Amino acid sequence: MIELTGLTKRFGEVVGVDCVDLRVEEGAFVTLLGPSGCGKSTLLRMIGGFEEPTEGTISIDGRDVTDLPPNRRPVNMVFQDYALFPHMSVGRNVAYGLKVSGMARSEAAAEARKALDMVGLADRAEAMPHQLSGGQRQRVALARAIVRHPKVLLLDEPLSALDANLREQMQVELRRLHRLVGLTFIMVTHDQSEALAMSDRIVVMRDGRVVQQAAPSELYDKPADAYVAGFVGTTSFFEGEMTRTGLRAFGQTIRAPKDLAPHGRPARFGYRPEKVELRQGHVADGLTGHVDELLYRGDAVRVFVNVGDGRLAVDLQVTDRAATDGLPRPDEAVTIVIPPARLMAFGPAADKAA
Amino acid sequence: MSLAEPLPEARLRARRWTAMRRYLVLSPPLLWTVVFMFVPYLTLVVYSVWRAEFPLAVPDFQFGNYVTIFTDPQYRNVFLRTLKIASLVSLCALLLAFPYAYFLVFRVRSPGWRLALYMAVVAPLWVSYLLRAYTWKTILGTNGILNSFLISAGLIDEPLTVLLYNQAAMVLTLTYVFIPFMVMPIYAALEKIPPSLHEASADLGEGHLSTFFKVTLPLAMPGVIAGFTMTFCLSFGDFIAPMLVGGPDGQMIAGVIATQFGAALNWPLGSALALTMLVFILVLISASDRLERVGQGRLA
Amino acid sequence: MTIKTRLAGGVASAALALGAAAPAMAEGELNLLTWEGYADPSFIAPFEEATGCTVSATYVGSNDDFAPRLAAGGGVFDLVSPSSDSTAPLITAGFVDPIDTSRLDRWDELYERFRTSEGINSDGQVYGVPYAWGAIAFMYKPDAFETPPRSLDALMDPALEGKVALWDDKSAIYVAARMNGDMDIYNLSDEQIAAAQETLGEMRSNVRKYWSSAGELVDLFASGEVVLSNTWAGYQSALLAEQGIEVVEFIPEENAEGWMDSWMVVSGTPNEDCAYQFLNMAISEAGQCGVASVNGYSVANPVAARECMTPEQFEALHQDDPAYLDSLLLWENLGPRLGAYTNAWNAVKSQ
Amino acid sequence: MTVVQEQVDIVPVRAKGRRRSRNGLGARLAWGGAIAAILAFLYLPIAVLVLFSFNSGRLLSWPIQGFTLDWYRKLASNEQLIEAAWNSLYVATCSTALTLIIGVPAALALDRLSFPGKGLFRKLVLLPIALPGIITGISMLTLFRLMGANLSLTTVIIGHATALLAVVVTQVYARLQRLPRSYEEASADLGASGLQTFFFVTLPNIRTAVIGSGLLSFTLSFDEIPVTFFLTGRDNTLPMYIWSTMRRGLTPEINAVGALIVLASAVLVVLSVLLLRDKPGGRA
Repeated sequence: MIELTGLTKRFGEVVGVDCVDLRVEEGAFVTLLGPSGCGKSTLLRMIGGFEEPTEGTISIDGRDVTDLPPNRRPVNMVFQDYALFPHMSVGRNVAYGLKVSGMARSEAAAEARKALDMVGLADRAEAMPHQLSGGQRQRVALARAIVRHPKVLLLDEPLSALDANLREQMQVELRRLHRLVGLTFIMVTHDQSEALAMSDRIVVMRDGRVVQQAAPSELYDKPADAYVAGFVGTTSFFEGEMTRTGLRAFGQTIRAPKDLAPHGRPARFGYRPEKVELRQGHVADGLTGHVDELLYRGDAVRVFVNVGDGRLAVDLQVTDRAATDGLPRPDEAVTIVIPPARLMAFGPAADKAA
Repeated sequence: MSLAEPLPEARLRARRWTAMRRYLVLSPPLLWTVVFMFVPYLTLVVYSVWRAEFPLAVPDFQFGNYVTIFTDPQYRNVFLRTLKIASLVSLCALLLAFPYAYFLVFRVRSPGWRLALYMAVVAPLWVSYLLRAYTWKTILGTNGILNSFLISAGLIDEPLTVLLYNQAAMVLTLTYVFIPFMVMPIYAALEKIPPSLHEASADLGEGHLSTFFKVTLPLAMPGVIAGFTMTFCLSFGDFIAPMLVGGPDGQMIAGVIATQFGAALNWPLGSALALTMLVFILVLISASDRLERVGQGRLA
Repeated sequence: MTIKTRLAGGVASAALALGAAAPAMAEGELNLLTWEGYADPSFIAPFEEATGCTVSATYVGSNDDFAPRLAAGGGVFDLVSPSSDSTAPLITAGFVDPIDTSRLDRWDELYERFRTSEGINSDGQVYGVPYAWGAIAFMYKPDAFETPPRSLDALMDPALEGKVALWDDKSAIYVAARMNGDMDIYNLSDEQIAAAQETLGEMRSNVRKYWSSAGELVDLFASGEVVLSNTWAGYQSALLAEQGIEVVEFIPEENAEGWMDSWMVVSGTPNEDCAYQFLNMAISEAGQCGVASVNGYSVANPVAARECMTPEQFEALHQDDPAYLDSLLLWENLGPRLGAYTNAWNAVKSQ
Repeated sequence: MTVVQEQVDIVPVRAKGRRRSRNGLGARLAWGGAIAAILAFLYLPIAVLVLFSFNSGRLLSWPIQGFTLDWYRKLASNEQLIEAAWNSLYVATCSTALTLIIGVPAALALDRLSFPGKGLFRKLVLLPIALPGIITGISMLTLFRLMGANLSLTTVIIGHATALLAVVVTQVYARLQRLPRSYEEASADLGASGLQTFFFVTLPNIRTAVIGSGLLSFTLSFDEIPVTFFLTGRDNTLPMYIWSTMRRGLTPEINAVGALIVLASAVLVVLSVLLLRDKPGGRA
């Protein structure tokens, strides 16, 4: 188990990581998610020992490792650029961590082979890193990190250097490996779909602070604030006010849970575009407007609807050819029907959102 | 956790160890630099305000040596002459090096040839400086190789005596010796110019000459400045070529400094001269660095 | 010592950066700071063989080189051979040790006027062992002159543009002063020095090169660069004769300077025994006739000279006529005026 | 001040296929002539040096009188010269070792560490590149004089190491800047100590820069005069010996030494070009 307490990193005047408390359970796959510059990489590098915290402590399995150098922490890292040693063969790269800790050469080589086997590269042990493809290098980096059986594996944007197809394949691979070795994984990414797909738990960061930590589904369905809602998945925002009859927006009233937001005060609301219905013409208990634009995306179509002075989005699943024919046309009057359970509220309207 | 709270002993020790290892890497070069560079410059400063008194110098604090340097016309003469010669050397080297580097970058298409021609200019650096300077003495002498060749070819009847033991011979020799330092940075600068710029310029209907003056030359300026500065500094501080091929009007500032540390046995004056030279060169370098950076900004 | 052990030692010491890195010197290694010819193998090699002391030499081009080389730091040289006008500063500075003349077998044979000369005696102690003497004459190439030059005025002859060489030494001031008619060359006033400086400036278009070593002058003559110069009488002309180049030495109408060199022992030399063996050799037949035949200089021990010279040589070198030396302007210690002279000479070179 | 830094790094690798010159034969001939003239300027003196080392006469004038190996024979029996050559070898070896021992950590510190006074440290270390050797020479002379240290080959070695430190620092520093830090971090992450990381990961990756700057520093030290001039005691290095011989007159023997040095330099140049060609995989 990893425990971060009050972890803070300041670079001169700039605060990189701001008083972060975090617990990561053993065997979990945790993702630090956030846009670039949010402090997630700094946090990861502090856990790895590459940055010295200004304040706070890091402990692993109850042991304080805050001031230990990287080589004395039970933690290994997969670097963004993989950092494979260019002058060593794949086999020697993987065996490196064993060699420097004094393991006999033959034993280390055997261990390395086992690790390479685990990532499906047993036959490339003699190859030099520059002879490998991007995906293969990534696997070598993984093998090199897990061969030492660390308590925690840190992954710094491990998939960002790969192209789209390979990335999905490696997502599966990483999940499989996580199950196989049973280690704690902490991954850093700015790609929300990657985070949603892979993690047991996601920690969303912003400006050096943790905004929300939750399981992917919880995060998606109940984002803590507009920032999370905007960053994880797509959210269509609008402004409105809770009244006794429901949620009032654009001069129209729709049904909403009574306790969604404080009554009588303008607030920000939103919904996931794929979780609502779009009906033709005017329908009661919905927000009626006119179709503005359609974006075709193959598996779905995003429809933008002008409602009052706002603009809302709805995603329509395209299940077969016929459905394409039934799509609304620009300027057609339509109504967005939002199931009350799908409505999200984000505090006062003054709060600026992402 | 607030900073005021004392850290546990073990953590303090770990922190100290990390810091110590850092200083372990740093201390040998730092110590060396302080002892053998900083302190010597300091002793030079100290000597420069001391007073020369046989056998060497006595502690004193006065600026007499500097006053001498700036009032006695002999030092001004030497300084101006050194300035003149170093400028001429840099100019000559530039006039030779620029076309050469330009040719390598824009005219030679085979990488093999380019490497060979580049090495051809750099390689003489590996041959003894002294011998390269000395050879000119044997070539330029009254009955030297050039004169005897010209006579045997029937081009002249009497040996030319204007070839050796004068400032022209010094400029020639120093140009020869330091030209690689001019070619290297100019080559590097030209090398960095994207070919697309030339093509763009050609597409815009610019002729060769105007492309050269509007595109190539401005972009090569950082290299030219770096090379000019290097060549200038090297020839400015030379005291060997004047002794080998210079005539009675060949004394340069470094030669005067050497004399003060030698025959004249006036270390304080020599130190003051050396420091004056040091300051001049530092000013020159920082000015050239600034110019270079301005030039590089253009490519960005 | 083999290069291997040397390198090994060197690398180890390099790692330590400081400490005594240089390989230890063999006992009895004499390092001379002296004039060209004074460590000629013709008489040094037999000495090395006989005594086991090895000799190496660093050459000076001017008397002004001795004090600076000794001032730069100790432990380098064992013996030096300055001229008698330049010895006083070395003695006052403590750069040289008194000589124990009782260890010199043939001390008493040296010319008395040398033994008792001011240059090597101080506070009742002897600091130098007189070795050789001579004149700073002039020499010219006879085929370049219709009428042989007799006076220093030839240095200014417009026909000799770029054909004259001059010794890079304060001696140039002495020459110019004599040209100006100031014959008290060792006691020149500031005005006279300034006038000499001016004369040298006017002469400059005639000067091809200020020579700073015997060999350089020989080369300047041999390669036809110059036809007239001052010279260490006897030495360069002989070297040129060896190359088959004829030159004629002469004492100008304005007279010439005279000089006397003596060997001095550098303070704190670790090789004192070898140094005394060298001194004994220097004033014996080996050293005396050695320097006489290599350099063509007159020597300080007439007894030894008579033993080993032909009568002709003995006479040609004025060994029977030390009064000849009196006719020359024997170099004198300039004392506090030295700075004015060297500064003037440096100013000429800087012009 | 980019000069030395670029020296070894530049292996010209201009993109293939520049467009063919649009000028005619005339321009090509003019270019060819100009380049040939510059090359002649660069190499005629060296050719003269080598040619006249075989000249049977003493006089250095055209045409050469005849062929002889006498000067080489004389060289082989010139004990002082051989001693001086060994001294130079000793000095160059030690000072190169020192520049590497001091210079590589200095480059590491400049690239990887931050510490107070770093700016001044950088300026000081790099200064001797542009500074005339005479200033380095006399400033150290004044130091040794004040310390009362006797001048010897040791002081020469220290002087050379100081003057040439910048050569190693600039080249190694330039290489370090191109070396991703993640290599070292990965190594530490995998349990390697600082020294293990340096020897197993950092050093192999900056190897060519270290060897290259070492070679350069060796050559420059072997050839050094201004610093040696002021710092040497009773021992002569080869350039100092040649210098004093030269000052005492021209001798074809010097041409023979020169020819040998040219030969040795040629071997070194070829070696360095061959050795320093980056092998595939040298860069990630």
